[in-house]
Parts: sequence; structure tokens; C-alpha cells
Amino acid sequence: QIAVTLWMMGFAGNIRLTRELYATREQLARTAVAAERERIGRDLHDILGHSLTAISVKAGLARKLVPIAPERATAELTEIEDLARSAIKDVRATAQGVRAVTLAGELAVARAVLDSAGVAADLPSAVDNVRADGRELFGFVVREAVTNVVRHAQASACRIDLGPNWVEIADDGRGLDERSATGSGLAGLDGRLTEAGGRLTVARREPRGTVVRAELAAAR
Amino acid sequence: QIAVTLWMMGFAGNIRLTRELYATREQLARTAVAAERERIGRDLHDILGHSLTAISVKAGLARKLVPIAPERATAELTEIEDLARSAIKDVRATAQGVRAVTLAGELAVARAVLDSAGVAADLPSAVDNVRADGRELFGFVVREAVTNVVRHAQASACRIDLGPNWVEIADDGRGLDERSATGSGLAGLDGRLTEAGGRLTVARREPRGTVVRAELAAAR
Amino acid sequence: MSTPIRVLLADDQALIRGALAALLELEPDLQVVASVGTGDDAVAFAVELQPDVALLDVQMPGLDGLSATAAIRAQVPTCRVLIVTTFGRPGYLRRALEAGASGLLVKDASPDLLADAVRRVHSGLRVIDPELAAESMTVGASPLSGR
Ligand SMILES: Nc1ncnc2c1ncn2[C@@H]1O[C@H](COP(=O)(O)OP(=O)(O)OP(=O)(O)O)[C@@H](O)[C@H]1O
Ligand SMILES: Nc1ncnc2c1ncn2[C@@H]1O[C@H](COP(=O)(O)OP(=O)(O)OP(=O)(O)O)[C@@H](O)[C@H]1O
Ligand SMILES: [Mg+2]
Ligand SMILES: [Mg+2]
Ligand SMILES: [Mg+2]
Repeated sequence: QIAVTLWMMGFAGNIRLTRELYATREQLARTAVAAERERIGRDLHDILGHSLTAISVKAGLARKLVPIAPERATAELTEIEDLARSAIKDVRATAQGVRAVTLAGELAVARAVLDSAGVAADLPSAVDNVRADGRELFGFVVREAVTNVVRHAQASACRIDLGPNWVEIADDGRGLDERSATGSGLAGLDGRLTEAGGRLTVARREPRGTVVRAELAAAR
Repeated sequence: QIAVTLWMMGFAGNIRLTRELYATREQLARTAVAAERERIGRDLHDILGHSLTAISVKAGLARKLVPIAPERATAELTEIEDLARSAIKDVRATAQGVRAVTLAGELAVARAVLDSAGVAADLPSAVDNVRADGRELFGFVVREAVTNVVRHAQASACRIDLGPNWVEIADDGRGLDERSATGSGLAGLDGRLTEAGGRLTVARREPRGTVVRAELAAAR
Repeated sequence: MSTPIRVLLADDQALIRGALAALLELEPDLQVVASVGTGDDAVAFAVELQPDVALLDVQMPGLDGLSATAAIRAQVPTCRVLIVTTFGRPGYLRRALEAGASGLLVKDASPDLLADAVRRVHSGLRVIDPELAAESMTVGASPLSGR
């Protein structure tokens, strides 16, 4: 009698677990896919938005240089080729779930991009004071913020500062206003920061310009 | 003795199911993610691969042209800028919600699109007879074929038919001809179908119009 | 200089086809004899023009680059084939070699590398982009086949 009851419990347990197994199948597949979509969408935006912006700026510059400084036009074209090729690699890598963004790498690219857009760049020369587990994330922040400066700010100067738990990108351009579009760049960064337990602030700067600051909670 | 054995089986079943539940969690999350990544990778290829490859080849060409044919280099650079700008738009669209494509959803959209283009639509009302693993793919086929009808066909009517392994979109418009541009829409579909082990046929229809047929190999 | 290497070019994307043709034409020892947008045209023109090298895109409407390779190799054995693509897809390398191609290269290879690949293929050498090869062998490994 006891054994039979136990057996029935075992059996009932089976049914419950089986049902749970099916529910789980559905639900997890759905959750994982949604999360993955968001992640890929974000990576894509960050990685390609940046390269493509750099390409279009440099192509415009090279076009102007062709008649007056052909050898500089050639140099810009070499960089465009490199950017396009590495963007193709990024597309491949994103599709395969691999990505390598480093803060140092992003600062180097930022300098080149700001230079060709005619924006004076004041950038840190080292990243060692930044905590290691924040460098990739801050790399994404620099990438998006600098892309925005080039695309939207009409700035004459851009300055980047770093601390152990934070990074700040400031420009002296026209500044955000109520009519600023809501793109996916800043929203994506905000998502990344929130996920990492930090926060992103985007503010007007006095007397003019914009400042983007990303901050992580102090390391445990 | 018998009861005990049955109970043990029940219990063993529980353990097996519990283990399976955990394994499933892992595995399905992984499978779904892999599938999603593959799909996005392919969308990406369709959308961005073309632009980035064109940019890199054209930049290489422009670089060679600068010293020997500067005005041709300038023309290439203008095209590079256009390519980069429109790719930025595509990236943004992809980042803002990678769209889920379903056959039912695409048929609904098709009806609305054909209606507003003044094309009489004769569409299936259900998709249940179509094999489940072909629905997304056929959704893409319907999307591209209907877009083409609206853009190129000058048709007065469009009919869509479905079978378990196939979908057919027929119009009564001006039909394809030798001078039809080779866009990336039909080529992309052809690639998708080939990858899925099926095929795409695009043909003139008598007395007039075009018929696009996508067919998968019979399900195993 | 001896007679130029005669090249047939096939890519369905007109922008890329045009740029590749212009690039190859800049090389004094290369001559583009035909530039087409489908695999079927590639085969027809190869038969008619007997080029030395066919540079074929993989994804094209109608006959794809891999099937076109097999057809060209069968009908014009003196024509060597170099396949170019943007992405390595599972099985590309194996299928390319099985079809009789002499090389597989990324389309965004630098102009000099591309021209050089054409020359090497023409002289009977094999040109295989290592990254592409790795991709075409690993990318598609089914997620279901347990590791
Ligand atoms: N440094 C800046 N100076 C002036 N305006 C800015 C600056 N950064 C962002 N903006 C404004 O804020 C908007 C939102 O930026 P966000 O990066 O989210 O989107 P986006 O750059 O327009 O598009 P996306 O990043 O999705 O390609 C921009 O469209 C622009 O109007
Ligand atoms: N239903 C149709 N009726 C008439 N012509 C068509 C039809 N569908 C396609 N075509 C012709 O075939 C060409 C190729 O179609 P395809 O969809 O591949 O490219 P596209 O529509 O021009 O560009 P894309 O799809 O990249 O937006 C079209 O440009 C058009 O000339
Ligand atoms: Mg932005
Ligand atoms: Mg189309
Ligand atoms: Mg192609």
C-alpha cells in the first residue's frame, strides 16, 4: 500500500515534470531568442554604425582632397578600405557571436575619426587606470558617443576623460534639445550600462555642447 | 516486490526527467540562440554584405584611380558616400527590432499593400496546410514577391497559392523581360531557398504576368 | 609583354561587378573579356570566348557560382576558375574544390591581392583564403550535433 502510493507520487511527479519540460522548452527558447536578438541588434548598431559613419565622413573628405592633395586622398582611401574590410569581419563575427571591443582600440579609432571630421580631439593616452572588467563596455560607450559627436554635434572640439569606474565624452557642439531624435544608439548604451549595474547620463553642457557619462558601481 | 519496482521506475523516471529538464534548458537556449544568430547573420549578409563589399572594392578602385583618372576617383567616392549612408539606415532598422517574419503576418501585410496599390488580391486565408518549418521562409518569399508586384509589375491582380511544400505568387502585369534589372531581392530568395534544400523559379506567365514559385523538398 | 591573361567576370551585383572589372582592367597583363550577372551567362560566354580565368561570385540567380564552375571546367577545361564571395558558408570550400575551382577568395581582398590571385590561378597554382576556408568549414556545424 505504501509502496503503491509512493509509486503514484513518482508517476504524478513524472507528469508534472513532463509538462514542465514542455513549457520550459517553449519559454526558454523564446526568452533566449529575444535576449539574443537584442544583443545582436545592439552589437550591430554599435559596431557597424560607427564604421559606416567613419567611412562616409572619410569618403567626403577624400573627395575634396582628390584635386588638391591627391596623396592625402589616397591615404584616406586606404583607411576606408581597412574600415570596410574590418566591418565585414565584424559582421561575420557578430553573426557568430564573437566580438572584440577594447577601450584602447576605440580611443585610437576615435582619434582618427575626429581628426578626419575636423574636430580637435583631447584624448587620454592610457587606459590602465580603468578597471579591467569595464574596458569593453567603456569601449562601446566611446564608440557610440564619438560617432554621435561626428554625426550630430557640429562641434569643434571633443574631450574624453577616464576614471577607474567611469568614462566621459564631452563636446562643444550645438547640444541636445527637445527635438533630438530618439535613436537606438544611446538607448542601447543605456541598456548595456543598466545590465552591468551602472548608469548612463547624457546632459547639456554649459556654455554649450553635450556630455555623455557612463559610470559603473564601485567594484565589489 | 512488483510495486516497489514500479515505484523505483517512477522515481528513476523523475530523475531522468529532471535531468532532461535541465539539459533541455541549456540545450534549447543554445539551439534557439544558434538558430537566431544564423538567421540574423543571413539577413545581415543580405542587407550589409553587399554594401560593405561594394565599398571596399570601390575604395580600392578609387585609390588606384586617384593618380591616373582623378575625376573617375571622385565619382567612385560619391558612390561610396551614398552606400555608407544608406547602409547606416539599414543598420538602424535592423537594430530597432529585428522583425519576426511569419507567413500569416506577411499575408496580412500583403493584402494591405496590394489593396492600397489598387491590385486585386486573391489570397489564402489559412496557412495550416503549410509545413511548420517552411512558414518563415515562405513569409520572406511572399514579402519580396509582393513587393516586386507592387514596384515593378503594373498588375491589376495578384494571386497567392499555398501547398504543404510550396508557395506561388502570380500576377497579370507586364512580365519580366531581358532588360529587367538584377536586384538583390530575388537573388536573396534564391539563396535562402537553395540553403534550405529547395528552389525558386521565376517565370513569365501566359498570356501575361509573372509567377514566382518557391518549393521545398518533401519533408523527410 | 606576352599576351594578357583573358578574364571572364561574373557577379550579380552590378556595383561590385563594375568595380571588379575596372580594377582588373587597370592591370596591364589582365584583360576582362566579358562581365556578366548570372551563372548561366558565365557558362555560355566561357564556351564562346574561351577565357583563361573565370572569376565567379557564388550567390547568383539561376546557376550559382559553384554549379557554373563545374560546367565551365567540363566544357572549357583550359579555363581555370577563381571563386570570390563575401562570406564563407558551410561547405563552400569543399564544393568549390570538388567542382574544379583553383581558388576561393574574399571579394574584399585588396586590389593587388586580387590581381595576383588571378595570375597565380592562371599559372596553375591554388589560391585559398585561409580565413574563408576556416569559416566555410566551421560556421555551419549544426548546433544540434552535440559537442
Ligand atoms: N553629441 C551630440 N550633440 C548633439 N546632439 C546629439 C549628440 N548625441 C546625440 N544627439 C542627439 O540625440 C539623438 C539620439 O542619439 P542616438 O545615438 O540615440 O541616435 P542616433 O545617433 O540618431 O541614431 P543611431 O545611434 O541609432 O544610429 C540624435 O539623433 C541627436 O539628435
Ligand atoms: N512581378 C514582377 N513583374 C515585372 N517585373 C518584375 C517582377 N518581379 C521582378 N521584376 C523585375 O525583376 C527585377 C529583379 O527583381 P528583384 O526583386 O531581384 O530586384 P529589385 O526588386 O529591383 O530590387 P530589390 O529587390 O533589391 O529591392 C526587378 O527589378 C524587375 O525589373
Ligand atoms: Mg547614435
Ligand atoms: Mg525586389
Ligand atoms: Mg551575388
